Amino acid sequence: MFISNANVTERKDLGHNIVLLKLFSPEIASRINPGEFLNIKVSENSFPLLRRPFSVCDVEDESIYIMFHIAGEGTRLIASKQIGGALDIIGPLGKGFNFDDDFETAVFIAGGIGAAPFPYLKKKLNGKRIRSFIGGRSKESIIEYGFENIQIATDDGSRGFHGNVVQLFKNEYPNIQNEKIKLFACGPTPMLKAIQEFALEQNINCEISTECAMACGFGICQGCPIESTKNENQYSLVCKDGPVFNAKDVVLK
Amino acid sequence: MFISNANVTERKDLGHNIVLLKLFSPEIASRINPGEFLNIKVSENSFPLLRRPFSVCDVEDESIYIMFHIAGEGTRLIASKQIGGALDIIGPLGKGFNFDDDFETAVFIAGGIGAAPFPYLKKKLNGKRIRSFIGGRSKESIIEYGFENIQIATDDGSRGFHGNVVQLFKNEYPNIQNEKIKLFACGPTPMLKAIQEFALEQNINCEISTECAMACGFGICQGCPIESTKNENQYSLVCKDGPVFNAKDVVLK
Amino acid sequence: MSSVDLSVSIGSLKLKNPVLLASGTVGYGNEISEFLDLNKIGGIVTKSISLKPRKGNPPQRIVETASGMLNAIGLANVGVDEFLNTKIPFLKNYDTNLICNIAASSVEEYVECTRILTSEDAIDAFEINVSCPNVKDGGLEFGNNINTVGKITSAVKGVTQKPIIIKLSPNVSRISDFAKIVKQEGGDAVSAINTLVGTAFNIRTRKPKIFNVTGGLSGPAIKPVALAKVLEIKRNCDIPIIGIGGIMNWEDAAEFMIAGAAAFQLGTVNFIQPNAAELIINGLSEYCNEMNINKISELTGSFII
Amino acid sequence: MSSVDLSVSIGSLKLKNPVLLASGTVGYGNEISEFLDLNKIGGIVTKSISLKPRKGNPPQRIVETASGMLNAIGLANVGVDEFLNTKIPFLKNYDTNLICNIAASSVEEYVECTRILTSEDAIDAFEINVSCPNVKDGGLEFGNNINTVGKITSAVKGVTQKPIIIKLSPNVSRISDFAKIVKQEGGDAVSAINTLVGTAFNIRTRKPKIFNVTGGLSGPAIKPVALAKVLEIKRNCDIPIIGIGGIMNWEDAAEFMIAGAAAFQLGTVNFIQPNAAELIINGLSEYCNEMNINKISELTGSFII
Ligand SMILES: Cc1cc2nc3c(=O)[nH]c(=O)nc-3n(C[C@H](O)[C@H](O)[C@H](O)COP(=O)(O)OP(=O)(O)OC[C@H]3O[C@@H](n4cnc5c(N)ncnc54)[C@H](O)[C@@H]3O)c2cc1C
Ligand SMILES: Cc1cc2nc3c(=O)[nH]c(=O)nc-3n(C[C@H](O)[C@H](O)[C@H](O)COP(=O)(O)OP(=O)(O)OC[C@H]3O[C@@H](n4cnc5c(N)ncnc54)[C@H](O)[C@@H]3O)c2cc1C
Ligand SMILES: Cc1cc2nc3c(=O)[nH]c(=O)nc-3n(C[C@H](O)[C@H](O)[C@H](O)COP(=O)(O)O)c2cc1C
Ligand SMILES: Cc1cc2nc3c(=O)[nH]c(=O)nc-3n(C[C@H](O)[C@H](O)[C@H](O)COP(=O)(O)O)c2cc1C
Ligand code: FES
Ligand code: FES
Repeated sequence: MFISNANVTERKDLGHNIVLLKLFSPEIASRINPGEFLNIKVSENSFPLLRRPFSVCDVEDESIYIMFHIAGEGTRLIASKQIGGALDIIGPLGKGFNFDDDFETAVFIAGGIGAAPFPYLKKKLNGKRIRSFIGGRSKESIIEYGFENIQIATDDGSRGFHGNVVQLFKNEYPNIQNEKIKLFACGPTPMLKAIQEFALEQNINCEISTECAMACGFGICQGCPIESTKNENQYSLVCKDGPVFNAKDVVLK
Repeated sequence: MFISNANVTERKDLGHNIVLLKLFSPEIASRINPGEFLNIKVSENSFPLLRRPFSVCDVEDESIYIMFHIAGEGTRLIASKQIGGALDIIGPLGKGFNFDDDFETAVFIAGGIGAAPFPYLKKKLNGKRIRSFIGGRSKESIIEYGFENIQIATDDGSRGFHGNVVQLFKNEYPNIQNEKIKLFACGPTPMLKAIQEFALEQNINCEISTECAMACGFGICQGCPIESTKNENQYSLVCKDGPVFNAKDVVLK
Repeated sequence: MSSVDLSVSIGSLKLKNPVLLASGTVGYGNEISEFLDLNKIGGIVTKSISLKPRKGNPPQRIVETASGMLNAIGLANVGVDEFLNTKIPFLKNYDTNLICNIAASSVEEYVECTRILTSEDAIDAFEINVSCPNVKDGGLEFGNNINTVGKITSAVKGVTQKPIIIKLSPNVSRISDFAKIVKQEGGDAVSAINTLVGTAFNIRTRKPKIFNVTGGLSGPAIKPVALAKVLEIKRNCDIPIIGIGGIMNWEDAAEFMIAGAAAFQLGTVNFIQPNAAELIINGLSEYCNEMNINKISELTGSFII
Repeated sequence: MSSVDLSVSIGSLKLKNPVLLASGTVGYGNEISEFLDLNKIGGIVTKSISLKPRKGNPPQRIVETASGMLNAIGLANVGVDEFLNTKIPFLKNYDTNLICNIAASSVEEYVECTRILTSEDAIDAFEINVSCPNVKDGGLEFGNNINTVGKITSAVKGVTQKPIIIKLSPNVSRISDFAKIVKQEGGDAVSAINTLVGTAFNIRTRKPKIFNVTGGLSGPAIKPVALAKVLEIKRNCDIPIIGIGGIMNWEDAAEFMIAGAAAFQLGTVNFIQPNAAELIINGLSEYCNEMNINKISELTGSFII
């Protein structure tokens, strides 16, 4: 874990309030893994007080990328950073995706800004077959950046499958279940819950990247508990034991 | 009094952390007088919480100027405004200089950023003779912008008279006391106190622009009391009864 | 947009909407009327009035803190007589409720102030500021002593028919015990909260930044504390609550109503956004529409725990 | 730069400098040691330990507020046994003072915890967290009852020779009365303050934002209140004070020492700037140099009022 004063070297507006920033941080770039995250100070004063967590979206040489949705004051402040400006970031944080196990096809399931961690995961999976299922409220909330082999679902039917992305995946599952698949899911909790349920039922190897409110991001505040199936007397911590968990290991609420 | 969303249309760096901003605000520009002030919201969130007061530095058509020194977080945030950005300002506020009375020579006495209100005052005095005495800690803190007929004093002697600006004025006073003069002073309180003392002693017509911590800037918080010589049972308010007072009317501490 | 019924009641006091301007943060209404149409708001609470005029504390009276401010104005005010003669006439021009806030340094002074002011028809209710030093009790605040708060309540109730609102101090262990005594002694409502005691030092001079050494903390910094106090009263005592503390926008105001406030007051925000009251009224109407709330009073205490 | 003597004493406890890390904001030290050399700080106060492990509250446990945060962790901790077996060995690696913070739900439990832990040599002192619900008293906090605080102090003093620091709750009218009882019952120091009670609601769901309904407010928002509490204790009681509340930088720390603190603790800032302790030590040394202060302890209570 490092505190890194990272320069913004590139910014891309992906439209619909989604921003991609490239940050120069050799210490972090050389150590971070897909699914791990950064905790970013958004202001030089005490408002907003807390850092904001973001998945690493991609890594290129000595730089890392974050992709984020402007949700409130914190992300608005980060989005206002100009090239040449610096961000105070802490990373690498948490436990990311485990992609060493035995599978042929990686199935990405992303809801909304849950798309963020996949470009880097895809890069690290070199060689494996990838199938991407991307969901969003409407066609505007579909982020295709860095995916491949894409199928799309929108709640309002404005693009692709009319319905949610888990339903779309369930529909397609019969066609791919003979491939040795592993699911990687990131998105809103109800989506994760649905995919978790299906994966456990069908006995599919599945990892989910969870989210919750955080104060510290590295295990000192106990602010980010998640019910563990392995030890009912103790919560796991999203920031330290996660954010990525095997679907078997946690209870989503 | 107006709440005006004023666009920044010009900015000039006067060096040594002094910034000049031109703000488009027809409502305020058409009504404000020299010595009156504006109260500016520096951030869109609650930190810093309070507005920051600034003298009107100049007026040009539908625009007003402010000149300020980057002193802390609030002024740093205002200084970071780019052209095209907007500032939420309230004005015109307070009572400014009275220059209708009978005098031939306006003597400006400015300490440090106390230079701010003089460009506009000078403009309004058209025709009158002006003598400017400008003081600062060192040559870097001398702001000549918008003055004329200048004499300079620096505490460290790096430029002009070696000593404070009030001393310089006192030295020069014998040469100009036969002119019908009125003093206009703005600067740190110790300077104002010194000039007030001299003016009362010599019976010179003198106005001072005072400063103090403010919450509202328009008379509702009672946060800005100043001892009045006219009514010992009640404080005057710097924001409403001032910031400019006749030297006879207030007690400086 | 369907129209929402914004009116609320604080006991027998009917307000056209729940937005009040807090004592000490709008003087006697004249300056802020340049920014805000006073006809549109539920009411205005005057700067604390005492029997005799008070000069207040020497400067420095205020200092900014993180998302808040400290003030030690020292109850500077014009006194009962000048209030009646020069301030009331202005306030009479507006169609809004007038709540007169009273400060005193003895129970007798509270009673005397109320007795004099109650005959003024323009005054609709009294808010009693008990966060004042009790001269008879060595300067300890009335507001921290439960018996004294009870005594003040019954004593002022004895000299007026108008609603009595006791403005509670937050600097106590269990504020709901104070609300209970107010109710028991016949008080009509409580306001919560007044400012928290705080201080700040200049680390170069080692002197307090404000002349009075300590001051009252207000603004967004105290909102979570104020909300918890409102909630505590609501859960423990059946008395109308006026919520105060750090409200900056309509979302904050809605939070206070959900936590239990029948109405609320805007304080520090008036210094920063003097037209906040109108923005908040509009924001709350839209929110009620969106949430299918027909009467804003349904929001009061509607928390789901 | 001439060297400043940064060491301070809290009764018989000697610290190499006045910077402590606050309970519950650094766990048991291991994670933060990646950012901060624990050998450089005055000491570390552990997360509150209870006799048995506690799971703590379900999420959501924290929410951000204006310049502050609310937490309701629910005293999640590993319990005395695991603390001794797995946490102490790590902490022994460092040359810094170890203060063990104890939480309990009865006086007997405080005593039992202290009794067990006192035999561990690595522990230099105890900090007693009295902001815990008293199960025998219907869940009201120990910290709000002056007699109970006195009882806890004398009871734990009875089972250990090590310094006892009572961590006071700020949610009381006169915190100095609590400091007095601590002194009277033989306590060695007080820590002030623990968090202020606060809450926040989601205005769409109308549910509290944190599962536990209320939480503890910390961070810069509470600094003025914490400073006023430290000052109040200093002016009314002769007992060493450890100042806590909203310290973000060395300037804040200096303010606490001037107001009366012999040492101070960093809480919320650790989440945001985990190396803050070192920055603050450096800042304070420079400040002392500039101000011609040879021993930092001269700052304590050096206010000019
Ligand atoms: C491990 C982790 C990785 C994340 N990765 C990304 C990412 O790659 N890209 C991205 O855009 N976002 C990501 N997020 C979410 C991101 O941290 C929040 O959107 C951000 O903190 C919002 O800050 P804000 O100040 O703009 O909004 P706020 O004003 O704080 O909140 C705006 C809205 O967002 C909600 N919100 C705030 N924080 C969170 C949170 N932690 N989880 C869910 N909802 C929240 C609030 O309830 C509110 O409704 C991640 C969160 C976590 C915990
Ligand atoms: C009526 C009036 C007119 C003013 N006109 C101008 C002007 O034209 N140009 C200009 O540069 N400044 C002017 N000032 C001062 C200006 O308001 C402060 O410099 C500014 O508020 C500092 O804000 P900050 O957040 O940058 O600094 P802060 O972080 O708030 O403070 C930084 C330092 O400045 C000091 N300071 C803060 N506010 C004041 C104040 N009101 N008076 C004196 N010292 C203060 C603080 O004590 C601190 O030492 C004026 C003040 C008043 C009351
Ligand atoms: C400058 C100032 C002066 C105040 N004067 C009074 C007063 O005279 N009487 C009173 O009851 N409350 C007074 N208050 C307290 C406010 O009415 C209110 O209770 C408090 O500020 C909290 O609300 P806020 O956070 O919205 O400001 C004052 C507050 C401020 C900031
Ligand atoms: C997440 C969190 C957990 C805390 N846990 C404890 C605890 O277990 N025991 C305790 O005595 N204080 C606890 N505290 C209180 C802090 O030690 C400290 O008193 C308080 O946060 C004020 O300091 P700050 O403003 O610097 O954070 C906790 C604070 C936070 C923010
Ligand atoms: S966010 Fe602090 S422990 Fe997880
Ligand atoms: S600053 Fe509020 S009355 Fe002057």
